[in-house]
Amino acid sequence: MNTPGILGIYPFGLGRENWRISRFVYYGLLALQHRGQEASSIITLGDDLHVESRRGLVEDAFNEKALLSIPGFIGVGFLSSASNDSPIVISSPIRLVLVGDGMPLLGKDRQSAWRAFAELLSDEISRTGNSLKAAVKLVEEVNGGYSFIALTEDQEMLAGRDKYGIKPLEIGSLGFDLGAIASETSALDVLGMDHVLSVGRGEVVRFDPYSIERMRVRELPNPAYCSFEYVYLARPDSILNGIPVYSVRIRMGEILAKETPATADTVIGIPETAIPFAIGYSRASGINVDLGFVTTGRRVRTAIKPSVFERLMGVQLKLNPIKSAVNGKDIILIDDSVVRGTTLRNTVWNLKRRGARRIHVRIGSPPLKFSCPFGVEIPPPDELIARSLSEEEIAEVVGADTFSFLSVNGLSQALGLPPSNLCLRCWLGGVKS
Amino acid sequence: MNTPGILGIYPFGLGRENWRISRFVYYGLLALQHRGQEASSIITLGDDLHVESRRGLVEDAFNEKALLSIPGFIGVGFLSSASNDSPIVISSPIRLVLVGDGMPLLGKDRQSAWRAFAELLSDEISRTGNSLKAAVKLVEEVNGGYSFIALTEDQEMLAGRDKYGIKPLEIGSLGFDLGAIASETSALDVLGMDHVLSVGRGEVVRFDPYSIERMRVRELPNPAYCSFEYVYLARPDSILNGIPVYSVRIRMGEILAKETPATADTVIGIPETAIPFAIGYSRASGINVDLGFVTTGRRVRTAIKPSVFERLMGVQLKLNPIKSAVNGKDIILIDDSVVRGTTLRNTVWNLKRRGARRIHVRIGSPPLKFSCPFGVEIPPPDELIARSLSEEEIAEVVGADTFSFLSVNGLSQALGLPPSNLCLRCWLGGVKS
Amino acid sequence: MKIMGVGGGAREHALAEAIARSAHSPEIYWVSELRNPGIYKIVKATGGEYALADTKDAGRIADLAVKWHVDMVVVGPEEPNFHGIPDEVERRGIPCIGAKRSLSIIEMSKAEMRRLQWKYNIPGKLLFKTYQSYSEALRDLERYSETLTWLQNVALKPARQAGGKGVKVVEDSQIYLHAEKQEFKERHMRWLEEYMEKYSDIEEKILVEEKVWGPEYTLQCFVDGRTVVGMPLVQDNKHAHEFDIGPETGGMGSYTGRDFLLPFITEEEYKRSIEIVEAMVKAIQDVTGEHYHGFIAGQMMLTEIEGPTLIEMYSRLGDPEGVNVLALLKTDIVDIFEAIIDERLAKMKIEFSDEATVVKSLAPKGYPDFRSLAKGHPVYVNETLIKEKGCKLYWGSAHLGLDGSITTGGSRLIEILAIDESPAKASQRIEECISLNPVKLLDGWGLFYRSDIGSAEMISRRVELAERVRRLYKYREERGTLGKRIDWLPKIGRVDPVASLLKELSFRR
Amino acid sequence: MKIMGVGGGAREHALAEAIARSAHSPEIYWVSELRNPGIYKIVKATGGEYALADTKDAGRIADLAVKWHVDMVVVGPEEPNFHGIPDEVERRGIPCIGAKRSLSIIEMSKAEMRRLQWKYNIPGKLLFKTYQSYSEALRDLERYSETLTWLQNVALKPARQAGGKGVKVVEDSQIYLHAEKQEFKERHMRWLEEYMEKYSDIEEKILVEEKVWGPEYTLQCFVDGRTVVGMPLVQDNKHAHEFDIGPETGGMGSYTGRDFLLPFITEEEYKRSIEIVEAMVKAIQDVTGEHYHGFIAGQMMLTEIEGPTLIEMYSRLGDPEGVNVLALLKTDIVDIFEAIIDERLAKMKIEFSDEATVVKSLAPKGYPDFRSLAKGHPVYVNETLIKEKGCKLYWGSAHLGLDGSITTGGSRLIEILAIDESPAKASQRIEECISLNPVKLLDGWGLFYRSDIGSAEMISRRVELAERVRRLYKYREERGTLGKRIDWLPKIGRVDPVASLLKELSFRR
Repeated sequence: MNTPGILGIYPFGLGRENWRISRFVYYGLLALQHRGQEASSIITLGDDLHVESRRGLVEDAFNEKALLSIPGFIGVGFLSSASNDSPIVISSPIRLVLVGDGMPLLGKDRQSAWRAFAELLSDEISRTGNSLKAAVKLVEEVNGGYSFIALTEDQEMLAGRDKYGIKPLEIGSLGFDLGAIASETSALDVLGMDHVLSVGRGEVVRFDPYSIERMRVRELPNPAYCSFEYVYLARPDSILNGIPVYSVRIRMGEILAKETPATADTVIGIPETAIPFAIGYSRASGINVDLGFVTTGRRVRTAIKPSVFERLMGVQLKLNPIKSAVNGKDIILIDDSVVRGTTLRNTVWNLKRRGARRIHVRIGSPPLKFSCPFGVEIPPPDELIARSLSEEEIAEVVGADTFSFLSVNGLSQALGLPPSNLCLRCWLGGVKS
Repeated sequence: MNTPGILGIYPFGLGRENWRISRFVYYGLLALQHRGQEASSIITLGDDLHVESRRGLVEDAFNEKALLSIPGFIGVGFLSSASNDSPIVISSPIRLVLVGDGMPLLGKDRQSAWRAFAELLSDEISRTGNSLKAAVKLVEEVNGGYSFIALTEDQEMLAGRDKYGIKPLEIGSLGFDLGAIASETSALDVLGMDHVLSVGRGEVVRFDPYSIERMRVRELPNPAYCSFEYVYLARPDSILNGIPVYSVRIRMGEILAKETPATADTVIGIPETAIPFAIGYSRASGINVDLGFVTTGRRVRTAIKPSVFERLMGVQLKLNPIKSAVNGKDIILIDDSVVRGTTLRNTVWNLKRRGARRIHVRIGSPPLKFSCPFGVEIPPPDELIARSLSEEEIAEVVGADTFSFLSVNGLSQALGLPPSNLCLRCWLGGVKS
Repeated sequence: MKIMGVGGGAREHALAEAIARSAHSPEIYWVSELRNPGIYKIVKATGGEYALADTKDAGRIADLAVKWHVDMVVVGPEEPNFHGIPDEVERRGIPCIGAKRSLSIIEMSKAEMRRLQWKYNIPGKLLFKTYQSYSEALRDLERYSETLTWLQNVALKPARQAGGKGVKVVEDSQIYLHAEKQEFKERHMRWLEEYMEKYSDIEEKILVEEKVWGPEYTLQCFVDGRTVVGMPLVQDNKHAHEFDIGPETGGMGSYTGRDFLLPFITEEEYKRSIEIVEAMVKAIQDVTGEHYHGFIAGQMMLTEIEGPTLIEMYSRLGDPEGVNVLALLKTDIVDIFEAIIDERLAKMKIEFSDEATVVKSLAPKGYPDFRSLAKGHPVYVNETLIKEKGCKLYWGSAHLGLDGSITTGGSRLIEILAIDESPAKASQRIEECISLNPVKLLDGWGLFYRSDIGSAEMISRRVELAERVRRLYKYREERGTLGKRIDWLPKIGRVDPVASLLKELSFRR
Repeated sequence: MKIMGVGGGAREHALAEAIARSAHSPEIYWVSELRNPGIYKIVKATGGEYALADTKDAGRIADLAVKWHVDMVVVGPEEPNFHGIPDEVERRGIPCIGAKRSLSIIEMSKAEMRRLQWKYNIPGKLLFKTYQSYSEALRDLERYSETLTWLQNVALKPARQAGGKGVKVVEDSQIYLHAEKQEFKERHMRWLEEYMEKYSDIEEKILVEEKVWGPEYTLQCFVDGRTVVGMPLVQDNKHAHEFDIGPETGGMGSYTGRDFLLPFITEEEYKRSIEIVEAMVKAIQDVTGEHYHGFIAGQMMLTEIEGPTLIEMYSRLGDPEGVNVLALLKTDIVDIFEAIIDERLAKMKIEFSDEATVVKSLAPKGYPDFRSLAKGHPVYVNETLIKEKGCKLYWGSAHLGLDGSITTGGSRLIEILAIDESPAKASQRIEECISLNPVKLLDGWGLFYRSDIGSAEMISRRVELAERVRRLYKYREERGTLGKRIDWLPKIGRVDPVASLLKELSFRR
């Protein structure tokens, strides 16, 4: 599932050119690594623009020490789970480089849509001479679910979000020196920054050497925050749109326990995402929570691996069951979502092999049935098990005793927002455009 | 803390030479990675002996795909947290390669002690012509806390443990083809092997192309299983000496709650080791458990990093607090052990910064006061905070409300073994030799 | 009364001993390929004769029976059955304890056995596929994730019973080791195809069966064509080495518990197991129109899918399992044979003494997969010592030369039996015996055996395993999903592999 | 009555306005370095005079006071205090509202201020160290983990008040970014050393202070040498840009709440804060033997270590904080000045209207760190529009030319004030005003200001922050560990940084 991570860091004031920013970008990207593991880019701007795009995990793609030699005091970072994904570089009329999460509805695929967006931005800046107004105009006119960071030849950094606020974007500050924009607050935390606020929906924030300005589109529709961010995409320590992801996941677990209770000896979450769901379920049901699995090797986000093979590999290395936690027990097994069901079946089988008795599978989100129009790469419908099978049938296939999803109402309740303020397209299909 | 991981894989029967074993060793080592992150070695034996020793994490040191080209069907693996650590290769009278965990009391440092051991083994095999008897004789005569795997020029694999069974060693099997020996069962699990039994204390197991034989020293003292394995060293999914590590850690948490109760809103374990302790504490106290931290980047075991700088770095990347889990709460913060207290202070401070109220620190092990005679590299006594300060003073230094260790009795109770069957030297000092 | 036995292993040694115990005091005649020192002694003691011959040569064997005027023939191993020795002997008018050729197909062709089971819908089935060539099999196995789930974890077997050789279980569930496993599977299937070339009596070469896990046990029975009488359960241990490591052998040792059961098998499971064997006997008789006279055995496993599950069938006693049960048999075996011949087993009371037994095999290094290394070594045995230690010795693959010297035949050389109140005690007794080195190869070549068989440790591990499996199949039972397998494949949807298999089988018919 | 003011910023504009409001209807005279258009207008309206002069030149200023026969002098900014303007004016027999040189040391030397506080053990202290050179400071800061913990997270300041410039806060707690932070610290300290060369009135160049976190607020007071009278609390916003990002400025805007308090400061905290300021006044008077006449302010922070904590002191009103309080002041300021001069403040009732105020500064781009860029731009202002929108304008760093044109001076150009029932409403009013572009630079150069100051969002963030901090210091209070810092260093053992500091200070004396 492609939900890139984007990051921009901008120094101000006396000695701003003294900052070596490359490793700030590196560590910020590390904290967004869960958003993309196939391509990573570090862009720095000082006397010159440096765009370093590499394949693979940030830690593999970049040598943390060698980064010290990349000059530049303004930095932008980008991560994607598509290995051919890279920042968009436009050379005229206005030279700029742009990274984006989600997708403006300007083309068939992310890459071409973002290229079109960046070209429009360059043209519009050239036409109006005001990059802030130009960017706001684009946000006003271009539909989609997206956020972006662009760096222009004039050392201006523009960061903006679509009108509905579908994709997240958060602002941070460090001391008297640095400002930053990132997909998630986890990046700000890891950089030791204070989280300040979210970029508003339909808002563009501009950093230039002497000021920060922000401007919003005139007519704001209701927000439609991506609910999948809270279910799976975001890191649990992140706070998006003022809503802490961890608390939402705890509540999802609690609501799940109320909606579909089960009798069991222990509640186990599939690492890492579903552990807070399990804690929530445990709290609401009074059933013990256990750590059920240990991860081997690198932490790899399995749902965003490109091939089935790699995905399975990730899951298997990720999920070695702790025998003494499951042997002889009735288990409530919680996962964040179900795509093909392959990994879930594998997991259920593994638990039974280690002595688990009954396994009640609970999913912390509604059935995933539709593709995402904004580039979150959900497999085609005929590969979505929830699209073709009922809960009872899925239980049978994965070998579970019972199987239930969270309701859409439960999801909305956990988020503390009405369904009308959420993007629910992957569960319910295209409602708004 | 240097507690190497060792692993041996041995194929039997028809087509045994068809196995390409290198990647089995690689994945087995991945599951022992927590035992050593500075040096890794993959040894394969087929027509020739290949010894590949590299620095760093297994995943960095070896290219998983390139390993396919290393021939050999018998494999041995080794991991250490000392970057200069490597397998011992003896060329005469009997050519052999040996890897060891812990330390035989034959020299000042691990490397020289193991070299002496390997030389004695080579001599003794040459003298007696029987490698099994030779190894048993050594185990009988050489004191220490150790386990080892040796591969001889005759394609014999010897695996043995000291008389007290201080360091662990476990046996596994795969289908009709492979047998294996590993420091922990986690490696067997990840290789898809069935865990069979522990190598007995004072026992040597020999694999040769046509048989497996085992032999034990004649006079067996009481066991003295390393208690630190259960507190910190071993992976929670491992079962050592028939005792599941996870259950022990849960019980430690439960006993801790009984020994030193506290009033709080939530129990948080410092990842990854202390999470089961926290679950146990939560169960016994009825206080909610929360996930308190999210890890950034690679999972790195911080206590085994060589320098203070690297250790702190690891801790910081490991411990980003989840604000919504701690803000406004009284917290019971649990860690497995305390060495210098630096990282704990940093963590307490971070939690307070994110809004934590009272913080009661509980440690799942007794005060760490002494060095390990068997090579577990615990810092010198004047760097051990528990050696110089009382619990009240530590609380003050780390900024905690209260601070308590687990008692030695509690530890023994959690393990289900009397103190006389445990090695407790790091907590109590040298009792037996 | 004259009884002739066929076959020269430890099982046959035990058979000869049991016959010799009979109140009928039969003269015992024997034919085998090597001169088994133990059987030879018994034969000689009863005044019978011992001949060496190809036991697959039905004419030659029948000739001997005729020549010796024997009253009945007892076949020990499977190959004589496959080659119609019982058929030919009976054609010559001599009653035979042994499955006829057409009946023994349930052992000879693992594929036929399984097809029969599916056709008659007999419980304890496994999914399977057969292939005539390795390349054909490969097509199915190399598509990792697009193929049916069960094909990821399989047992690769020769489609025909081939001396217990060539079975590999490949659990390809660690996808990161898939390359190695795949390569290993390929190589093994290529080997299987070649290896099977020497058997001209079957078209299918390779059997791929779904891999299951659980504790194994053998249920051996007497059959008279009408009634199936079960004996005490035995657990055989197929792995060559300690800790259940290493290649599949004919069996490195076995043990019995008390009350016909094993410590990890319940009475209900025994009952289900015997129902399976009965149903299989009925089915094969139904298909062939023949009456089954002799021994039959189900090599069973408790599986999560169906509980008692048939892994393979023997058209004979197991080896070493036969040694365990014959040692406990209290009823006169010759009476039983006569009842089988007369098809009146139903009326007979067959008794076993209620004690535990353990048998351990000693084999020359090289067994099972490198037999040429294991063959031809001179053997020294201190039988007195073994007896003193309360154990009994059964000769296996050994040849008694005319000069009185004994050499190894390449397979399991000797089996040592002990009887006691528990397997652990019996095992311990054998350990004490073996620690005194009563058996040696005089040229210094090594022997190996498994010290763990029957030990308390082993049994508690089996019990634990059985509990895990029982939990799962009981649970299926409760939900009515015993034997059910449901798959869902992206792009394809819901798949029922059982239905697919049945369709394929009916299409084949 | 004639009153002369010194200084030319928005704070002085507000002072002039307050004086002009007086019932005494004073003639107002003024002296500053640039001709402030707002003050100029007021001066002219009262029939006074306006002179341009170096406000650090005590002789020149006193001469003007004498020349104009003024009845009192009121000093606005700090530098005239540092340079002894009040001393000289009073020497000439004219009463002055302004801290004398020796008293203003508590603002001028941040190190002296802190030493005084430690010496008199006044609450709200921070650990600190001073250095005469950057290389000396470096020695302490480069040893990451072997040094005292507090030295990892520090504020680096010029040891002397230097126009609000040169403060950097470096929290070096992400060890993986230590290289960058260390390099940045080094460069900044080198810069500090150079920058401080121009101040000859102080030996110490660099102050390293422990970094604290929490919400900041300013407590401004009138002082008459006997009594300290607190005004409503104001929160200033030092960061140049939106979201509290960017370099430290003199203040980009400020707001007051109701009832003298801020939404995130309790009455008890107010009380403690004023006790701190009183104690500081007492201490400096004690040390100098002088009486403090004028304004004093504590720039405070609520910290986890001690709750209300002194960050710096002002020997004057804050700017823009002065604008907020003067706008609310109901009592005649000239009466207050007279009471200060007569040292009878204790008997006076000083009243402020209970409304919220917000002030926002507009500055030319380039401010604060690149002032040459910010200077010399022609200014257009639509004052009518501002008034229509219910706001008030105060001129800051601007020069009124003889031709009536106005140019920027390089610092904050204009401050806009709104008064309403809550800061959020006042802030919103200013937003509406500014969205109509009432202020422009005629050459197209940009102005910037902070839209977030006083907004509901900002205030709720401050409240949340204050709650977190309050929880921690209250907890220390409960345990009796307010202000306590304990460290433990491997190989060294337990260290009390407070005791070390006290030892160092007494050693110094």
